[in-house]
Amino acid sequence: MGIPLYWWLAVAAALFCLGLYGALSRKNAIGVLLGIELMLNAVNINLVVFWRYITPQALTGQIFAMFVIGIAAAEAAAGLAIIIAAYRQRDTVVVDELDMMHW
Amino acid sequence: MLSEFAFVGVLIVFASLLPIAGLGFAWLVRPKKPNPIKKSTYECGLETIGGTWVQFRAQYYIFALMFVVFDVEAVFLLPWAVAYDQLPAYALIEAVIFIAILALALVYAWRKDALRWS
Amino acid sequence: MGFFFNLTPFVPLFPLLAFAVIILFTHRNNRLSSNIAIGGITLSTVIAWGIVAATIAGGERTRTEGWQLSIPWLPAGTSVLDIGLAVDGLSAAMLFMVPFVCLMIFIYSQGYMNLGKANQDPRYARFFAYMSLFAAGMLGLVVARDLLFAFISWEVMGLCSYLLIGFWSFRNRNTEDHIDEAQVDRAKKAGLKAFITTGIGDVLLLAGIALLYSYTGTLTFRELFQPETLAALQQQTLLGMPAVTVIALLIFGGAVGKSAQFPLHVWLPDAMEGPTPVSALIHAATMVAAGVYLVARTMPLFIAGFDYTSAPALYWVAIIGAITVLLGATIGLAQDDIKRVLAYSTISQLGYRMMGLGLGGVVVGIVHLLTHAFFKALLFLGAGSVIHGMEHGHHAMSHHAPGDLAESREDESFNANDMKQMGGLRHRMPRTVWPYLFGTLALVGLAPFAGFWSKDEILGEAFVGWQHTLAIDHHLLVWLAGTVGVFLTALYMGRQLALVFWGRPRHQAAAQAHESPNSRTVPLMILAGFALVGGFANAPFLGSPLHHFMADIHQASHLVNVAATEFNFVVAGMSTILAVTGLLAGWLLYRNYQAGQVEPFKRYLGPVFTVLERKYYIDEFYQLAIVQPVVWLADQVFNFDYRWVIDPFVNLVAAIGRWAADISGVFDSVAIDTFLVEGVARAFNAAGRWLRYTQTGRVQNYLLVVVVTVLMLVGLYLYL
Amino acid sequence: MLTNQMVQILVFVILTIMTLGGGLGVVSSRNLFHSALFLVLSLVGVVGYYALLDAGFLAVVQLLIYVGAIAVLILFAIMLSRGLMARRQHQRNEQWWIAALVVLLVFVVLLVVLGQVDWPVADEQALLSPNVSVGQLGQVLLGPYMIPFEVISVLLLAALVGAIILARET
Repeated sequence: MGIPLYWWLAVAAALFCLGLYGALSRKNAIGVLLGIELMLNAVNINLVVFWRYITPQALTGQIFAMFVIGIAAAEAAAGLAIIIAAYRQRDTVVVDELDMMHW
Repeated sequence: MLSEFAFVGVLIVFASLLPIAGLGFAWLVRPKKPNPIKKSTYECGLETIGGTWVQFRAQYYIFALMFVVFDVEAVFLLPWAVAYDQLPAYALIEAVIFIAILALALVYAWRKDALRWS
Repeated sequence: MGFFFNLTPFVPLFPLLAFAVIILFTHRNNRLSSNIAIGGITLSTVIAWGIVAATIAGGERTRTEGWQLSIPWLPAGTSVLDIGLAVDGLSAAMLFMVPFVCLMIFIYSQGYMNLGKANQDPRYARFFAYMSLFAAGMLGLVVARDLLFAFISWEVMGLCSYLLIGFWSFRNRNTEDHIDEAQVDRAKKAGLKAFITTGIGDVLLLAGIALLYSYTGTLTFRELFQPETLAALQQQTLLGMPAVTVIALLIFGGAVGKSAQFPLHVWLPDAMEGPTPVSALIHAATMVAAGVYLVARTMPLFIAGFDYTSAPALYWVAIIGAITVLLGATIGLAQDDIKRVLAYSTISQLGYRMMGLGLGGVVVGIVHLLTHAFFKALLFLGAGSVIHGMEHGHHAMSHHAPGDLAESREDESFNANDMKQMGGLRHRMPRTVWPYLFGTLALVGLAPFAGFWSKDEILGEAFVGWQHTLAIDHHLLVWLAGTVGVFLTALYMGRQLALVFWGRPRHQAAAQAHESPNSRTVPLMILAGFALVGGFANAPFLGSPLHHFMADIHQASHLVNVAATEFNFVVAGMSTILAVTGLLAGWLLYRNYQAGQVEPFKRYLGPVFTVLERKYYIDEFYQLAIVQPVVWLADQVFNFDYRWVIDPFVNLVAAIGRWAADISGVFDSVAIDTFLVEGVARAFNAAGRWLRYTQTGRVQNYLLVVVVTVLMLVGLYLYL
Repeated sequence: MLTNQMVQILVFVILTIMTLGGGLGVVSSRNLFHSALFLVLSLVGVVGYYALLDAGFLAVVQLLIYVGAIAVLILFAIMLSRGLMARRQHQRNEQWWIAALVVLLVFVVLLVVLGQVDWPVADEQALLSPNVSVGQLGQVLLGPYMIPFEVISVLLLAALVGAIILARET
């Protein structure tokens, strides 16, 4: 393999941090969800990279990545439904205003 | 391995370059004399009403949701279908259970009239 | 006939029910209440006489073993205290007298308490309730199978005596305008005096019962009087004496209280403060008879192992009896109150009974109790009749006063009980005087009246006993005391008759007194009949029937001399001569007594008379020797408690405590409340106020915290 | 002539520019709709990664599900919430700068930590031939991973039911 493992990990880390930043800083709930999708992809990259570089004979990494993608789909579906419901109820998707647990 | 995807990469490059080249050429040769009628959305004369960013109906979302679910189902069933002749008999039962559970989802959506296009 | 035995529980139960019904339901209806009381005692009388008849018919076995009923009552540890009823010859003899005399007194009371008249007693119904309870107590004692039930009945009587003697402490002065505050006060004190004085005896009795139970484990008379039980009791030693003697003396202590023997006799004369029927009831049928009956009932305990020096229980009974005979009779000489004379007479006659018992003669004691009950009830009811007559006379006098005695109209010194204000009443009250005379003759003991037989039996027994030994022992003592007592009795009764019924009226009330109605005179006449013939029940020439009837009961213990006393002409003749002499002397001396004169006894006896008049200063002595020291001690205790030590100490402790509490309170409010409690609360409140800003409700804040925390954990993991 | 390795690196760099650039666009775009489009770009870059990592099936799955389905879902959701796209409002909340600092710190820490770890990389021989067919995946998926496979279906059922309940206009 021509590309060092570290590069992959660094890229995945960068993507994860971008997603994390999005989840932490976006005002819009859907924006937060987008950040989470990025983080999930970063994780998936890691899973596949570790499969490719460390245990190429075992399929665990790819299977896990598949499950993650499936779960991400369910998460996106449910999360977006929640956001839509919250928007209907409160007329906003600004996370700061969705503070029903507020003191 | 990479060479197998090289064709895809070349295709993507060409598929991207062709419209860019066409649009760029048109951009170079077009006259630049805008007027209100020319800038209207529909030059046939119909006035647009309201903003362009209209709100979609939630039903679209439901359809997209159904699509996502069955997309995932298809993705998970594909390995099973490919490996079907190498798999033991019980794998069929597993797959049937898998399909049956998601069929339940379909039945539920149906019962809730989520599939009706109104 | 035997089925009457099964009705025995109803004998005390009917008066008890009458009491309950009157108190609970009918006390607003006076006539109904008194009728219920009379009905209750009538039913009791009927059943009791049925029982008596059944006992007579049942023969010797019934009289000795009788009839028994036992009810488990109190579980006491491993054993169960039973209470029960029993009837034997002794009970039957009492059952003949007690309910009947009570019935007579009840009937008399209905008139005496002025039923349906304007001056009817305001607590009329209550009076009959108490009387019923009193009768129930006495009847319960008579049919008691064991000391426990006997003691319960005994105490019921004690309560009733208190309630009835003090009955007029609540007297309504609006209706009884001549009753002054002092009399109300005397009634209160008399009730208390009776209760406390007899209570002293009751404590001794209770101690005796407790001792008996601890030694034998039973209180049933029959089991107690088994020869082996008595023998076992003799073996035990207590206070240097056989236990049985100590127990007997303790029981006798109870009897001394109830039967007004010296030195606890002081309550009985004061008991005159109660209504006259109460006096009759106490003196004849119930209270004072109870003590005598109890001693007779427990006689085997007295006789067991009798000895002058080591086990002198019986001896003491005789001595106390002798002292009481002389004491009562001599004081009786100097009293002016008609009822007080009778009261001291009762004390004296009670002494006779105790003397009889002290000779081991159950029968003679009880026979005298029975005869005395009839004629003393008769005398008291007669006295009540006289007093009522006097009060009526006083009433009439103040309403339409004749001229020459008008100055005494507002006479504050009028006392309806004072014999010295009476005189010549035989003309005013012709139907009272004859029964009264019968009663007097019976009391004095002239043949053929009841008292003659019963009294001479005692004297005869003593004389015969003395003849056997010719020693200076209690037989001689009893005979001498009894014989002197006969003379004294005759003397004071002669004085009383002369003062009340002979001579001329010494007060206008006496001059205007009039006869009591039939409701009072008929019971008098019935009782007079008994006073006349009652003695024949045990007359020696008829074979002493009562003697056999009762003596059988203690045959089982083989301790009592069951031989009937022979009629002794020496004794009888001597006492008859003395009685006639005394009666005549009293009558002659007082026949022409005038108001304001120094009375004859006082002329002849001088200072001795004063001593007698003041009742040997016994009350004063008690006042000085017991009451005042007790009061002084109580004062000192009070002072110790309230003024000097306890209370000041308590107050000091309290002050210290309060001071400490103040400090503590300040500490509490400042240090604890403000700093600790409120401080903690404030701290948490402030912390909460500040920390709540961390609870923004914003997911992203939380997520940031999570990230930072994970970062810190990673840092910890890597560099520590 | 370009060696195989140089081509790989070149493709990697291009894909990295796509992925990270797309990611940056996702988190920094003021328009949410544009953010979603940037996400698609980033996800396509990831598809390239999978291809580069010889995980062809995963690349297809990523394309189908993420780009084809989830991104569309997100776009629909964005368009459902009226007016969100039109307003060029601030898309950052007030804690964005703290978040930026922290995330930067996380990134540095990750780089340092990942650099320090001695990764047990497989030997050259094994790395050269990671022949994984879809059939093999199917065998594993319905063999050892049978239970998660079925559970995924239950999860999807639950997500669908919940989403329908939440999103349906009442």
